[in-house]
Amino acid sequence: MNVEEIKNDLLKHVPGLELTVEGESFIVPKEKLLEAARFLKENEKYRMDYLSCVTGVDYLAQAARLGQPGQAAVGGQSELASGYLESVNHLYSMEKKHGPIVLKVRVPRSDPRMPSLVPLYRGAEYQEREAYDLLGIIYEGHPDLRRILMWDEFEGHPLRKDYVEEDQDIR
Amino acid sequence: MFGFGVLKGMSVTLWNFILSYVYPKKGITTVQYPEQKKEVEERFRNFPFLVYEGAPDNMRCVACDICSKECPPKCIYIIPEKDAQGRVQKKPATFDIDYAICMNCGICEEVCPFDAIFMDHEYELAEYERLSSLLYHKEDLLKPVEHFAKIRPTDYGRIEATRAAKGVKGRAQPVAGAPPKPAETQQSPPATS
Amino acid sequence: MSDTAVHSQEPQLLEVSIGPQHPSTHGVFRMNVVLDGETIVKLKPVMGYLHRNHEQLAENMSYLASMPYTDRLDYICSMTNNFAYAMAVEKLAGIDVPERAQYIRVLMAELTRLINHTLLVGFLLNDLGAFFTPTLYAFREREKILDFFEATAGSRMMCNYFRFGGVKADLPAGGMEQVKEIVKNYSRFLDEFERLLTSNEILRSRCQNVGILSKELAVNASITGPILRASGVNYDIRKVDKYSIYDRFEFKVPLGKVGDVYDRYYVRILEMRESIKILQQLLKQMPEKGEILSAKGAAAAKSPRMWKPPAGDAYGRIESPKGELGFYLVSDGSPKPYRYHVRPPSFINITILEDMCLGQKVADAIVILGSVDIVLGEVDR
Amino acid sequence: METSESIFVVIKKAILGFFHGFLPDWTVVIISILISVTAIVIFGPVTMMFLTWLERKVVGRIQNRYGPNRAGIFGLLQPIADGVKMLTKEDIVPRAADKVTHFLAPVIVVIPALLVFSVLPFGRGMAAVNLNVGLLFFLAVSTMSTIAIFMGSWGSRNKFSLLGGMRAVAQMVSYEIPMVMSVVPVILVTGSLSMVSIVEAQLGGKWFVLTPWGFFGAIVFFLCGVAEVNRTPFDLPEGESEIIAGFHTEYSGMKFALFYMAEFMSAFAIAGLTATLFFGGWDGPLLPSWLWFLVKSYAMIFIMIWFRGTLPRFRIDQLMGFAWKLLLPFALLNIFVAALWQMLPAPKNLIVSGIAEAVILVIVFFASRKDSPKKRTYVFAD
Repeated sequence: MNVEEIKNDLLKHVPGLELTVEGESFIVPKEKLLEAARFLKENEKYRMDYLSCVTGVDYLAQAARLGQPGQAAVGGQSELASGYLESVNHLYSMEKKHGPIVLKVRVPRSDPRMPSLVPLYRGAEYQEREAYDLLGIIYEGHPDLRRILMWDEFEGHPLRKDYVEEDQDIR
Repeated sequence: MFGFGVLKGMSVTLWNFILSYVYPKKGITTVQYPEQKKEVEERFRNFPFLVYEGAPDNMRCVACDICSKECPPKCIYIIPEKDAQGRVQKKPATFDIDYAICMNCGICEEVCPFDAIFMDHEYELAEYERLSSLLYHKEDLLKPVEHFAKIRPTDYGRIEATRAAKGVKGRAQPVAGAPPKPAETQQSPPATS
Repeated sequence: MSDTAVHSQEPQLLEVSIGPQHPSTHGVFRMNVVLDGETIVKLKPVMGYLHRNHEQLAENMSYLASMPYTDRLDYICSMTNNFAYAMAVEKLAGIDVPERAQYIRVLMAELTRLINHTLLVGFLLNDLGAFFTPTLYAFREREKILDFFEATAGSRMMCNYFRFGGVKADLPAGGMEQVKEIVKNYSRFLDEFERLLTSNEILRSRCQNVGILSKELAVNASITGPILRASGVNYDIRKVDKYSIYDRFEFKVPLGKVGDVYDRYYVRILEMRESIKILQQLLKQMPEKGEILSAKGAAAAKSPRMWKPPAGDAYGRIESPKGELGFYLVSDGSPKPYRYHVRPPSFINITILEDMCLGQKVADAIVILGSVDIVLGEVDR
Repeated sequence: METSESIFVVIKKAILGFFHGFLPDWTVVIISILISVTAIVIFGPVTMMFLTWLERKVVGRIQNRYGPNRAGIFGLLQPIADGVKMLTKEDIVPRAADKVTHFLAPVIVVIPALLVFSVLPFGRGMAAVNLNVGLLFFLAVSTMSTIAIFMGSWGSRNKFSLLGGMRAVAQMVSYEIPMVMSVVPVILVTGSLSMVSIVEAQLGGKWFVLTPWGFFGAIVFFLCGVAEVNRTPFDLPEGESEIIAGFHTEYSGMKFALFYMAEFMSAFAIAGLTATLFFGGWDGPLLPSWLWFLVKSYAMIFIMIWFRGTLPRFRIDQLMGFAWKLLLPFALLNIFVAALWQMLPAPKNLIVSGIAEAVILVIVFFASRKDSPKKRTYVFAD
């Protein structure tokens, strides 16, 4: 199960998928995330039935300067040039005991909406809530998207790279 | 039948009950703390201290600030000493550790290139004041190298061997010339007072 | 209760907030429970009371400086937390681990598994209403392992022992004898523990067929660890990934059939017995002498602020006693991780708490929560 | 021997004789009553204090530790230290609580716990009142604490208290029935409700516990008693791992101490009653009678503490099932066995009732098989 093989299968079975491969991970457009994940979950060959880790990463524009692997994709999607939020999903298979397949989705920081994986994987429920809480990624289709670790009245998303701590000036 | 499992469990507790009277060595596991104390292991680490050789003046620390920067919770605060001309000396004027923040990770000890800071065995540090009493200054932190040799003989032997191999003897000797004298004069007033 | 409620024919629901100050929520966890009599009709977990933004702290300091902080995630199993983090960083930077260090790592990880499972069984019995006896027996045995940790790592709970590319220090003189003694006596203790608990009818009737978690839901909800295996899914990362040197040991993965609290309890007991088997083999195989920190790792440990792993990302995961503990790291080539994410097992394992508790009694909800095995340091981070 | 046997009786007689010299007869009667009352009022709390110490000590030893050992020798002054702490603690009343009920509950709960001591025969001629319906009085009065517990739980206006109170009422009412039923054989055999005559029927080592019906009756009665006084494994009303402290969640300081006191005094009363009904009360060789009574009672207490040190708690439905499905049928059938024992001549009755008891055990065993937990097997995968 190598990267090339997965790429070919994904392109074959998910029509209209624009796929970028970066190292071991696949960057899919947000519209096709659910489809790609469903294919990987239900296909007999992959059976990626276990969503291990869901998280987000905040790439500011200048972060790309430091030789970020994300640079290549930014060139393709112009709205991501001024920084983007990335959701990283690690899929494994409990049935076939293989993995991981890493699906990444990139959305602009100004409009961080992407589909939720909860309809496919219950396990994403709290992790997506956490990513929403700390990074501000809005997962559409999540049944209960509320803050989970911070209190409800909290403003801002602490893991964003431009988040300013309230007491930053105090040493 | 309902009850045999319960009786089996009760036999275990009864056994422990009896054992605690007839063979307390095995049957009692608690330590009567203030009177008895469990010996700490040699590698036990709790709160850092500074090492000096001979006199407290002759400390190994050169105020390089590495430990302060590596310290994960940032509880070390160092200001190097300056001589009359305002040149930075290889000696801390202020060396504070906030024990209230320190989390005993021991990273300061690992990163120190001058073997000047080590983790202590001290663990009875109850204080009434949270902020002021647990802020340890240089004077409170300084302990002779013999103390280190006493609490951690193995580490002491190893470190002294590497130091000898490197040819370091005590604190890095100040360059001959002007610097030592102002440093001494500066140090003397607190010593006499 | 208002007067209208008293006279209405509707079933009267009682809304109770269990926690955050409650004796058996294992920390500051809160469950908002709606009760019909004593039966649970709704349960919403609330967490975050212990949140300290561990991830952001880690993103603002060197890689090594996060190591002591990982101790504080799941404060019962600091060794396995260190293990997972070290694995992730080694994957990121491509550091090899010397042979003897691998053995020491597995030794520590399996001892930690013993600690965690023993303690969990003790706490579970506390939740069931036993007056601390199993807990204190568990503590009694745990002390012996903690003594060994203290002798080796310098600290009993917050070990901070693993380094990238090895471990901090070799076993102390007499350390091997200490472990051999622990391993020799542990199965005897487990026998005693089981005599006290396993056949107890109250425990059985309290635990059997309570909080059943189906295989399908368990897989779908990303449940890992003993809970997953109690539901009958054969998935143990030690077997699947064969990380470190786990492929050198003979051990089995115990699986439950029903997936209730009792299975979760007993699978843990069986796992402890398997851990003892691993430890016995390990003590035989372990090389007498050897490097414990690779050269690359030593450089990272000596001046953490200067050490820069190459840019890229890595996900390292291990089978921690509570489930899959993973660290997702993104490096931008600077000495600080660009992104540092923990995949905490106990946080994700409580996703299905409500599904397991619905229709059960209040007392069962406590027991189910206890059997899921959460540590709030890890849930809230 | 003789003096130690009746030392308390002699002391009382001496005091009464002293007053008889110069006071009219009716005052002497009042003084006689007062002496008994004082003795019980002192005995109750002192027992409770000693029991708290004993429980902590025994549970401590079970758990491989010393238990209290700082205050005084063997920590014997620990209860006094606790008492001082309790007395000086702030008395907190929730703002929304029903103040009167909240205040009255701990006061009322102590009364039945003290009253039941009046009918217990502590030794030969040492029952404060030899009521001819002593047993009935005991059972009736001890039930009253249910009301106080429910008052406390309702008056606190706390949901956990309410749950605890509901549990307490359900549990205490249910366990009352098998408890009374398990006592019926004793009444049947002795033909008396008076505690003193029940003990007298067992004099000379003919303890009821040594008969087939008495053995099982004692077990049923003791288990019901443990449930009546809310002790492990039946301590649901105050199950601390589920509902914090149950009915006394909102009580602090001395009010809490009163609940605590009532619980321990009732525990002792139940232990004493078990000893009286089935273990021959104060009957026994060599030692003075009151000492025998105490030894037997404390043996019962030890079993209670031992339970506490070992067992987890039942769930509410299992608790009810245990009472209604297991204990009650068992107690009812036990009456039948006791009747057999009473009707048949001496050597035959032991065999017949023994067989009857064995048959009942088998029936109950098979009947409860469906409910009882099963052994499980586990798969070991590679």
